[in-house]
Amino acid sequence: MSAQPITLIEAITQALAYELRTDERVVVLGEDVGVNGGVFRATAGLSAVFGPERILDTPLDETTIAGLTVGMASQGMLPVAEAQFDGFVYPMVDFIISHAARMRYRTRGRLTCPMVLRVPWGGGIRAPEHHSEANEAIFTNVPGLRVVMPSSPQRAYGMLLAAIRDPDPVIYMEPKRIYRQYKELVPDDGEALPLDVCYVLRDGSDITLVTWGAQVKETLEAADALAKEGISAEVIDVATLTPLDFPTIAESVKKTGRCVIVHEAPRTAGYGAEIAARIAHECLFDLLAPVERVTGYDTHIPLFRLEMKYLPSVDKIIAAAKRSLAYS
Amino acid sequence: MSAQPITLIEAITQALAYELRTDERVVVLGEDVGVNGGVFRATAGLSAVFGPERILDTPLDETTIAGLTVGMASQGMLPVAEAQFDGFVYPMVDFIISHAARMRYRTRGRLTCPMVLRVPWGGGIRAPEHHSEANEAIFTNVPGLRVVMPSSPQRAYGMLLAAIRDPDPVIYMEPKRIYRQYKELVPDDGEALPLDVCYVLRDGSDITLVTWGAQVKETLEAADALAKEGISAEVIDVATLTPLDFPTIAESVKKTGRCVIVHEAPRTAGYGAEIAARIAHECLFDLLAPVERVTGYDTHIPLFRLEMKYLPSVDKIIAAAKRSLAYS
Amino acid sequence: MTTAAKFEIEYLQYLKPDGTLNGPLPPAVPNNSVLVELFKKMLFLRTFDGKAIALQRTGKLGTYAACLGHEATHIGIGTLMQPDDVFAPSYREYGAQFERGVLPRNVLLYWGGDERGNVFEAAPKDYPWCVPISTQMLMASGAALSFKLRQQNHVAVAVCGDGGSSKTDFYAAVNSAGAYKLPLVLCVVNNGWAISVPRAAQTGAETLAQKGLAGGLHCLQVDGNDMIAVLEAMRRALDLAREGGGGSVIEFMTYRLHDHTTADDARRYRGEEEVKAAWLKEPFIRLRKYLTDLGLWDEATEKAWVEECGKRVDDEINAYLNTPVQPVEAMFDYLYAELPEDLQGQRAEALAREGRA
Amino acid sequence: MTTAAKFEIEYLQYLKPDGTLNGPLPPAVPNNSVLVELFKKMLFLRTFDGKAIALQRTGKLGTYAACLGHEATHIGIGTLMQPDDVFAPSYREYGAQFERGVLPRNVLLYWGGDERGNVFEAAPKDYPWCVPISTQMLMASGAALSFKLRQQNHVAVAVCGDGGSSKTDFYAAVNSAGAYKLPLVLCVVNNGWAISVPRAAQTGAETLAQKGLAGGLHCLQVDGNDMIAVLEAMRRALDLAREGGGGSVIEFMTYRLHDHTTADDARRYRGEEEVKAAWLKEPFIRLRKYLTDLGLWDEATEKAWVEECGKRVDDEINAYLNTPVQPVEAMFDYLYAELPEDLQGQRAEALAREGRA
Ligand SMILES: Cc1ncc(C[n+]2csc(CCOP(=O)(O)OP(=O)(O)O)c2C)c(N)n1
Ligand SMILES: Cc1ncc(C[n+]2csc(CCOP(=O)(O)OP(=O)(O)O)c2C)c(N)n1
Ligand SMILES: [Mg+2]
Ligand SMILES: [Mg+2]
Repeated sequence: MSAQPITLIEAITQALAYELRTDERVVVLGEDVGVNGGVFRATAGLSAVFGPERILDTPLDETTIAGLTVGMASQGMLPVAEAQFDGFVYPMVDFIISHAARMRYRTRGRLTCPMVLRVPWGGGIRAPEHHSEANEAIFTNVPGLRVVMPSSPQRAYGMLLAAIRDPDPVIYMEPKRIYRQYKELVPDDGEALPLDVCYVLRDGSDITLVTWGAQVKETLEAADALAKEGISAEVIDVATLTPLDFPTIAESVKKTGRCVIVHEAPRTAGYGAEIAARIAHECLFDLLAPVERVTGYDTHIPLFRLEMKYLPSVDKIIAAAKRSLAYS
Repeated sequence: MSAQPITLIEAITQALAYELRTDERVVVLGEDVGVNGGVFRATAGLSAVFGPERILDTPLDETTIAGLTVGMASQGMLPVAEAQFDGFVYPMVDFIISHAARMRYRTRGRLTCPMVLRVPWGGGIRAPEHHSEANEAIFTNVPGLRVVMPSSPQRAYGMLLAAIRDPDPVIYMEPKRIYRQYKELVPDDGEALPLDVCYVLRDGSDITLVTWGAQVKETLEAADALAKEGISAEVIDVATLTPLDFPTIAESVKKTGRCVIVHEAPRTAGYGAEIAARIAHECLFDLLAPVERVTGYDTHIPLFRLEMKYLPSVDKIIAAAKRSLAYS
Repeated sequence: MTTAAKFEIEYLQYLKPDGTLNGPLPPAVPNNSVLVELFKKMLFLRTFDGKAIALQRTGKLGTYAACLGHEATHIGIGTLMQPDDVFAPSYREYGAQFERGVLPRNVLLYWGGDERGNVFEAAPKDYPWCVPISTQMLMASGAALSFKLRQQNHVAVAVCGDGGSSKTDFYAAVNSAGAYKLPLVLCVVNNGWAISVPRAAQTGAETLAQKGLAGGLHCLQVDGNDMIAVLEAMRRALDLAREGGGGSVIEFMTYRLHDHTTADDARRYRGEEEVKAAWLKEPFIRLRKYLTDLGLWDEATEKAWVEECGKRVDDEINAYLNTPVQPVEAMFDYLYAELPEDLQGQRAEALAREGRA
Repeated sequence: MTTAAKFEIEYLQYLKPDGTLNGPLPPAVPNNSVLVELFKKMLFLRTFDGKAIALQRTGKLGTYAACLGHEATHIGIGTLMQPDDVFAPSYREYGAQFERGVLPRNVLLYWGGDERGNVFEAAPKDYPWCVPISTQMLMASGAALSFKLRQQNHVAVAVCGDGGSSKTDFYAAVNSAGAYKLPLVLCVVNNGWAISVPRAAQTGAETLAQKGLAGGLHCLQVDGNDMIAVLEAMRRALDLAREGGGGSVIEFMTYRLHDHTTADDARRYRGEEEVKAAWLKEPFIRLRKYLTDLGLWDEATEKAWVEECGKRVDDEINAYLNTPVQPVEAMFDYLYAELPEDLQGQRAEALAREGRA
């Protein structure tokens, strides 16, 4: 029981510690995760408690991290690997797609790949190049994976426990911009959360705002602002991108008839497209207005002098909601 | 002038030869592209004509191919790299995303990356594992790239010329199942085709069928079958996935009010989602029926004993069209 | 000149191409009768290989990668491993896999387009065939790391080709094995060719064995057509690994006598002379001569045994041909431990298309 | 024992930590006055570095990677290169870049969050700073390949760290440089640490130089705090490359005296003793002593020069601080040669949001 409220990143550390304590098959690996406790401090203190045989610093190579992780997982360990930043997952993509996602499928269940890849994700922290990517679409078209993204300390804890316990590979993306945004009470009770539900964070009846990751913050703020104008917005945190809990979204859109999807990645072929496509299929006749997407532009996220102009903002979300509401 | 009709893959060879002849900055590189002429024979005969300094066999490493290609392109050469099969592009993803797509952006135009990556793409040829992937979604969310896929000998020729001449990186995906499906007259006149248009292959008024790559074949066949039942289907070959020529699709959907998107990749977050999302935004009030997607299942493409059951088929397309037409 | 470091790479050969010994038998070969058993296995493997090629030619098998010429290397790699060790093949090392209990029908199912080929009942932890070149080397390093962390006394053995030794994943395996001092044996089967690309075009290194130096591993080059040298090399590397001495890179010098696969035509890119010369050094001739000279083998024995091999292989082929195609839902049923809600509709649709809703 | 191959790696040091020579000056240093010029450059670099750190501490710069302690290595790498050669840095080698004509304001703009930092007017073909570790090594190999194919007499020089030498891209550079015998110099700046991971944890190899053996490259280990050794190593490698002798891996032994970047706190993972010891071997002390003993340098000269450096750096800082932020459309205008139709709406929207429709 953590008596004190903790941040999202502290919830991650807490979840890692819990699983390390209760399941000896769990190991943590990555660059600087050991004595240094990770560049974001997600593994702070773990090496001192669990030792260098459970918390492994790796050589500086993401291919190596991915390959070792898949190799260990297929031999019955439960590795939790860290990509130091989102921009460095690309060398891991081959092992994730060609092996992690297919091990069970290829061997008809003989070997499996119960691994977690933790990826600090997204922009807005004034970081150098390649440290601010919203690249979840690299993984969402890949069968055999689960791609999840918590957006609160409680969900970070419960979903990480679930990810580690899940018998299949999970890509666990961490909205680094909100690592330390606020604190919540997160009992260290080992209770996992499901990996296949979208969360309705705020009930509303006029319009549905769908988002995930760091943009949950802006979206909730936009809903607050809209409420002041008498507009009741429902806010959904997708939380698990794949496999998707579409019924929760459908139910909301059927109720409100309007939907704004908010995400940080570039628009074209971003994951928002999938949600919009499903709406166009499942909820077409319930729609009162076109499905809006508020996203990053179809450009690279700029270096930090301009990056806030790239990201979705409260303003942009409100404007999209109003465009939607203008249809009657 | 090729007096004889040629296949899609012969059109690729013809385009490569044309550019090698007319622009000394062009080089071809990849595994087995030299004396062997490529495992699909796309580079057959080129080494004999242009020599091993223009047609380079590489060491067996896709990271190497991608890195050398970006390195050469940034120094003013026009490299055309081959990934031997779709399943082997993953180690190239880092260089494509982190460098090729960003070189111009990052240096404010000082360095550029005029390269082409040729990727034999897709299933249905009874090949071994990893030789049948429809993984265009790996690239479609990446700004700064062009992702194209020709589906006829003429388009293969004209679009490859355009891709090589384009001052930015182009991912040129080749539907290998139709490499030798039929022949067309393809004059070797050096005329490039645009890289930003969708092709209306067949006019129709009742429903729009949108597809790309090898599925163009099944989609046209489905349109034929529908015609026999008095249903007039318009067929669009997307051809350039990104940046997308959406107006051509929108115009058609506004006319027909119905749309079936057909693609080989898994459904969830496949590129069809983007097209459906745009329709849900731009054409919502023109739609008479939900937007249908006929796609691969959300599983890996099975080994070949089962693969045809995985792929979209004429039957599946017809069924989807009829589901759409059932709405009135 | 001040020297920062010095290295020397050993070459092993015991049985010369003419079937006579270079010197005394090494520790890996306690007596000649083990060689008789191994020679019989080589004959079985070659029989299997030939029949698989024939099966492909008649359309009853998909693309197949022959192992013609690699028999001593492949069998020698597998035979000294312990059951609890883990083997990570590329796509060609049936000889090693048969030593691990993988059945010929598995090989046929795999190349016949059926995932069940990868269900190895007798080697439940071994890796499946691995198409993305050399990724198996790095996965094996991960397996070795799990042995080390769990303090298990097992060794991971992985195989790639000369081409595969150019792959970055191979280097990652070397690097990580050295960094963690892992019980890992990286076998590079240098058969001269990577499809059409000759060994010389892959790298400027004099030997492929020396790539191990990049990670501080033990390096050894051996005559891969000499079963005795192969066994001794594996013995040394396995012992070292098991005793905590870390990883090895062994380069096995052999030759790919067949096309790359049945989809390839090697005449496009290599001369007949080279292949002819290679046939003089292949592994059967020398071992047959050696055993015959010792009176441990003769023509009649060989004839009878090859006949027996033919029968055994035919049984396996029949088992393969009689295996019914998997039902369509197999696509869904091995994707996740439990099929997610979101995919159940697709599975139902697939069943419905077969009238099995 | 039959030997397949043998190797020896040389270690270069001329100027000892105590400021005296080991032996005669090598060909790279024709006379001592060139060393005076280089020492002045080292002082400029250290002045710049200190002021950049200070700028970051006051919030006027983003994260910054200091080069404290690397001055001899960095400047020595850049100074013998020809203008038409191509340099591929990681993110720390400002000393080499200044030799190539890159301006201090470029460095500040880059770490200040502005892409225009990468516009190197005097080095138009050099690679920009490269964050994805060691990918620059392989791009440089591609550059070297284009020199070779175009029969240009240029050399590509790339730098990574000790950590970077574990990266698969580094090995790919070694492999391809060997396979094609490319004019490539791969510089590994071994400063003991990759953020918190010590050199010993990266690899089991005795030296990082020997990684070049994996590709048949020339290998050399040098004292990277000895400007003379750095120059001689670069001279040899550049000459070899230019004469068609192929690529090299040079390991420069130095030490990272600062935190990894301003975002790091090295006290978390390394002891003070080690850092103290390193300060005794850093590159300024020995070169200052050497030049002073020769009567080529004195305290007053140093004081005046450092003051001058301060002024020059301040001018650059002001140039940086006075550079206005790019307009929002810069996001779109350097993405493609011409903005595709499909993106024009987004660009217009971005402008409209600023009231500039
Ligand atoms: C990553 C990847 N790239 C390309 C291929 C296609 N391919 C299959 S085998 C092969 C050559 C392998 O040569 P080598 O490693 O020497 O092994 P050998 O086949 O000679 O045993 C190639 C290029 C592949 N399977 N995987
Ligand atoms: C692919 C990749 N992974 C991780 C990082 C994060 N990172 C930045 S610098 C660094 C350590 C580099 O160490 P080294 O190569 O020794 O160079 P040094 O900083 O010591 O000069 C790491 C891990 C990165 N930039 N790129
Ligand atoms: Mg080979
Ligand atoms: Mg370092």
